[in-house]
Amino acid sequence: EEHMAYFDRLVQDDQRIEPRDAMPDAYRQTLIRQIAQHAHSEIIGMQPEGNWITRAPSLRRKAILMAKVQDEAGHGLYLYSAAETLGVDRSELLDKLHSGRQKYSSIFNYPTLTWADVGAIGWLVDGAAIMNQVPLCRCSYGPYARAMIRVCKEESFHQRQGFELLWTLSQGTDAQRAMLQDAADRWWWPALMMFGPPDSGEKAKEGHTAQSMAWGIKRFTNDDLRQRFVDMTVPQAIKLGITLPDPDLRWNEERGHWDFGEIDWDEFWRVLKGDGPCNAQRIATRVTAHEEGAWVREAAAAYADKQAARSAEGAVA
Amino acid sequence: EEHMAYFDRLVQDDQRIEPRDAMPDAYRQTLIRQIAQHAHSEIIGMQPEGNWITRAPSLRRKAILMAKVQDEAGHGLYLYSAAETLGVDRSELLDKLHSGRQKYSSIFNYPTLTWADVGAIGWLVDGAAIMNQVPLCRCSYGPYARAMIRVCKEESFHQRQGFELLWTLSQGTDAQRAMLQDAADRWWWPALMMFGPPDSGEKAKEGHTAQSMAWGIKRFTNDDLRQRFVDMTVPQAIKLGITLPDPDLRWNEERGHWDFGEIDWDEFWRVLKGDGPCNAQRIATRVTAHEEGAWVREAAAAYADKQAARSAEGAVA
Amino acid sequence: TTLHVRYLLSLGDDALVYAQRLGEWLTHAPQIEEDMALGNVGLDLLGQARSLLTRAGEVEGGGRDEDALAMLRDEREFRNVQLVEQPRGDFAVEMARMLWFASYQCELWSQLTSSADETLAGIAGKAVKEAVYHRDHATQWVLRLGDGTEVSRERMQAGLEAVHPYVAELGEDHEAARWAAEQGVGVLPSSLTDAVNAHVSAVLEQATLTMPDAPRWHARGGREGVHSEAMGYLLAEMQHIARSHPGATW
Amino acid sequence: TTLHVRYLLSLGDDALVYAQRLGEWLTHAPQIEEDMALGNVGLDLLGQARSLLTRAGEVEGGGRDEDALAMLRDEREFRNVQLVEQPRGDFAVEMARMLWFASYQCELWSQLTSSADETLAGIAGKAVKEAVYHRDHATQWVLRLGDGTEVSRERMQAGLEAVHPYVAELGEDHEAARWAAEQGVGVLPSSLTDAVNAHVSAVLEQATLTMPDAPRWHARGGREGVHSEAMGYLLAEMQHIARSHPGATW
Repeated sequence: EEHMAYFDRLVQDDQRIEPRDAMPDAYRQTLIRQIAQHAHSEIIGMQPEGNWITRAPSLRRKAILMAKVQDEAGHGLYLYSAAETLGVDRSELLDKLHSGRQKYSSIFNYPTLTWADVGAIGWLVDGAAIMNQVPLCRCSYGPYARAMIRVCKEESFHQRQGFELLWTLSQGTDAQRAMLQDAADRWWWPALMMFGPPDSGEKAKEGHTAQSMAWGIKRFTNDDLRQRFVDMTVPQAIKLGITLPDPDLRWNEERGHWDFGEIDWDEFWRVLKGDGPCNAQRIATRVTAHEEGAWVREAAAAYADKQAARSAEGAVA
Repeated sequence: EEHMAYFDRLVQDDQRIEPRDAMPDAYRQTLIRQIAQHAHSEIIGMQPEGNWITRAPSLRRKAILMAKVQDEAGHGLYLYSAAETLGVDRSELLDKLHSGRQKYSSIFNYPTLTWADVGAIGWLVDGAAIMNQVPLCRCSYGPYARAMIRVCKEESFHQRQGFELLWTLSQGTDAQRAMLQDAADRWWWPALMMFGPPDSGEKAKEGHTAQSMAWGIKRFTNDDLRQRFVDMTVPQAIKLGITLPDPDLRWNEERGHWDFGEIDWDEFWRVLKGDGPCNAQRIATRVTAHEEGAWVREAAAAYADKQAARSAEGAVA
Repeated sequence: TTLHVRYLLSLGDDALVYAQRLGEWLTHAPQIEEDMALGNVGLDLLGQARSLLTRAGEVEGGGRDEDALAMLRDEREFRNVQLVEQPRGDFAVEMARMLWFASYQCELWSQLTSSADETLAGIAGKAVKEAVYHRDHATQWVLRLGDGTEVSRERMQAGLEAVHPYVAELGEDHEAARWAAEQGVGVLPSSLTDAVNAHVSAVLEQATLTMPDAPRWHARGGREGVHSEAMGYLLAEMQHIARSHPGATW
Repeated sequence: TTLHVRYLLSLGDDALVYAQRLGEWLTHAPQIEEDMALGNVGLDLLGQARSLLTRAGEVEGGGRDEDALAMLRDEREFRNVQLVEQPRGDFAVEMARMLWFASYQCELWSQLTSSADETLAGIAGKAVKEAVYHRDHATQWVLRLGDGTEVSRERMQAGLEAVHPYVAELGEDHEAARWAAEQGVGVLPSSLTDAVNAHVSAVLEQATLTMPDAPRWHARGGREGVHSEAMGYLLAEMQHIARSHPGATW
């Protein structure tokens, strides 16, 4: 009781909850699920971009891309560590990913078809991710908030690199400009779906948004964040000299925002439930790497045990 | 005794020995070894060229190459069948290939590095093979002689296609002409080695040549065949506008033949004994295909047994 | 690109890309006879592809020949179904793919022998005989593997499951096909589906195999140039030499 | 190409091609930490390659930059050893390759810090620290795998056997290296071999592994552009997009 009062006060005062603090079980479970899903998204998100490492058209771009994919592995690791402070462990979370009991961002179920997709992921997908994640830097759970600060810093760097890649294409040959336009056409709507289904207006009572906001995990509704993203991104598209695949996209002077068209939520649910172009492939690649690596992890554990036994012997002797 | 007299008479009269005829065991073993080695060469020889099927630079050339590699599989099959008339079976011979107890032509232990190598194999390797094989169409063993007639017909077609491929390169860009010259530089000497070590003059008493000639298996010495090959090929090289990598190559008016330089027999023996660039790879590829296909062959056998049992039942009922 | 050209490309790219995958089998088949047989099927498809791409170039009228279309188009311009571009699996997966693809081609080509595009009708007349042979070859193997050993039955069933999510795309009425069907040039893919399924079902039954359940996901988009991630690697290999020597003749 | 350029290309191509192979590991490593570590080694090598190819282009004086050299050269112009171009094996094979290659690079770069080519000396100064880290990483894993479980010891030993025929080529005194050593620009590869072998032997002993016997066959010819058949496929993948857009900037 007393503990919970302390928790409520911390949340109310916008202070951080730390691992040693008592917290409601539902809060803990919500965070575990959210942080794990976030970590999984980093790990699975390595695949669509990793697909282009061996084919990057210049060595500079190859280096940037390798570094980016590597950063994502790093983000995954911080986030699994943050989740571990809540009393789960990484291998348990990976098992849930591998068996489909925990999800990752559905955006990574789309294939990367051209080099421009690498840029589009940086620009749109990382752009949307940052929009979602910046508020999480002030999340009520301390380890998650701190992980997010580091992640956001690197992701905004990636986002700028993605834009710069596309900018170079926009200044290039006809084929390069066509590639750019095509990538924007394919990634725009999935990027808008990244903010999740509507949760404001009439929809405000459905879903987890209200509870997450009360707990200081979530700060803005999905719809608010989506609008911010559109407002930030449309001028960048104009700068790139491309169109976005939405006939209803127009500046609304009155609202001071960009209006945009209806999102195809059927597609969103379809892909989320497994009927996306790459769902099966992404999990299969991940599971194969994990299973093929089992003997390596076992060897490392056995070696560590031997070493520990040896130094214990040494200490005794 | 009587049987052997019949055998000797057939050989002497340049008639064909047929499978039902008695023959000396050494004759049988020599033929098995030679025909098996020849069959293995067809099968292993599919690999260096097969390496270019997926990368052929035009669809016409891709079709020609696929057809050629397929023909080689066919040649392998005729030759294994010819060997089987001598009382061995194919799976036994394949085992010997896979375990290194029987050899294949050492030329296939060199890698195909460029598209021009596909042409060079047709021109030089098939050219040398034909030179070796045409006399075998009159070999004393009937089934082998008949297989050779068919093989030679197709190989001379391949040889012309190889030359035509190179001719196209010779009329092409600088890069294509350089590719052509490079392929000739790498394949010339290995092609000359295909006729085997010297077996005329002082060397006439070593090796199997004398016995094989007495049996009507071999008609010309290695050295004779090699000279014929050089005499046929040098003018073709001139037509292609390339040089051959032999400073001693020159027309000898007196002999009426092309003189050529010393062959590096150390290299020949080295590659034959396993120290060639692709020996291990060729056998590994072959063994992997065979092992990965075991369950398929077993299924086909099981199905055939079931079908036979069913029709036997049907016949009884 | 007009819809006529796009229709021809959809047919030609199916054949070309599957020929490319079959070409990978040579020297890797389970027995030498099968190196020859898979090579044969690949060669037939390559022949179809060459005629179809040549015809597409003629209709397009821009001077592109079969090689320009095969070697110099980018991934997003290829209009084949994703079935044919999938990486080579084991022999059971290949026979499952071939059974479905050849069954589809049998129905397709037999309809197209009366195409209003006479060149296409001519191609179909030759191709239908080839497709019947391919279907028969795959049928024989599905029977042997399905009704062979326990191991082979399991692998054959797994092969069917692996291929099944890619099958429905063959029956998709994409824009170019709808146009072609209206013009009497082509045929609606969906109109072939029942006959294809009937043949495959009959084979599976005889082979003591089970038709896979409707897949959770199925491939789509190939006809609009949206491919799986395997496609880029296939094209890299297929086009590298040709792209490395711009303007050269081979 | 002058011998100076050829020497720089031999160093740069080793780094580039190995970086390319290591790039294939990302998303396939046995644990996420290892995705990062292999990515790191790959990135270091890619950085070395970029500097070395840029320098080679400068010395050549024909206006070729790192990308022209990486993306537009044909197979026969690449001068890397065959060790680095071999297809990705299992993790033990990779650690065996990395142990030998990084041990070689440690000796190489520490010598080249005093190269008469000052740009090369500068590259070496940075690279030697990287190579020490790579060698250490591989060493740690060879110890863990060698002295880990029975399975891992067997696989590690098999990895060493698989890689061993490609090792001797690192110590081959090819023409460009002989020239470079005479000029004080480079170092004779054979002069590094003892130190490389000493390090590797010490690691293997501690890891309870056995140094493979002298191989029946060993790779040769990479420095003269004679590669194994795996190289063409690696280049097809690496160069395809760049080759598909002649003259484009990325």
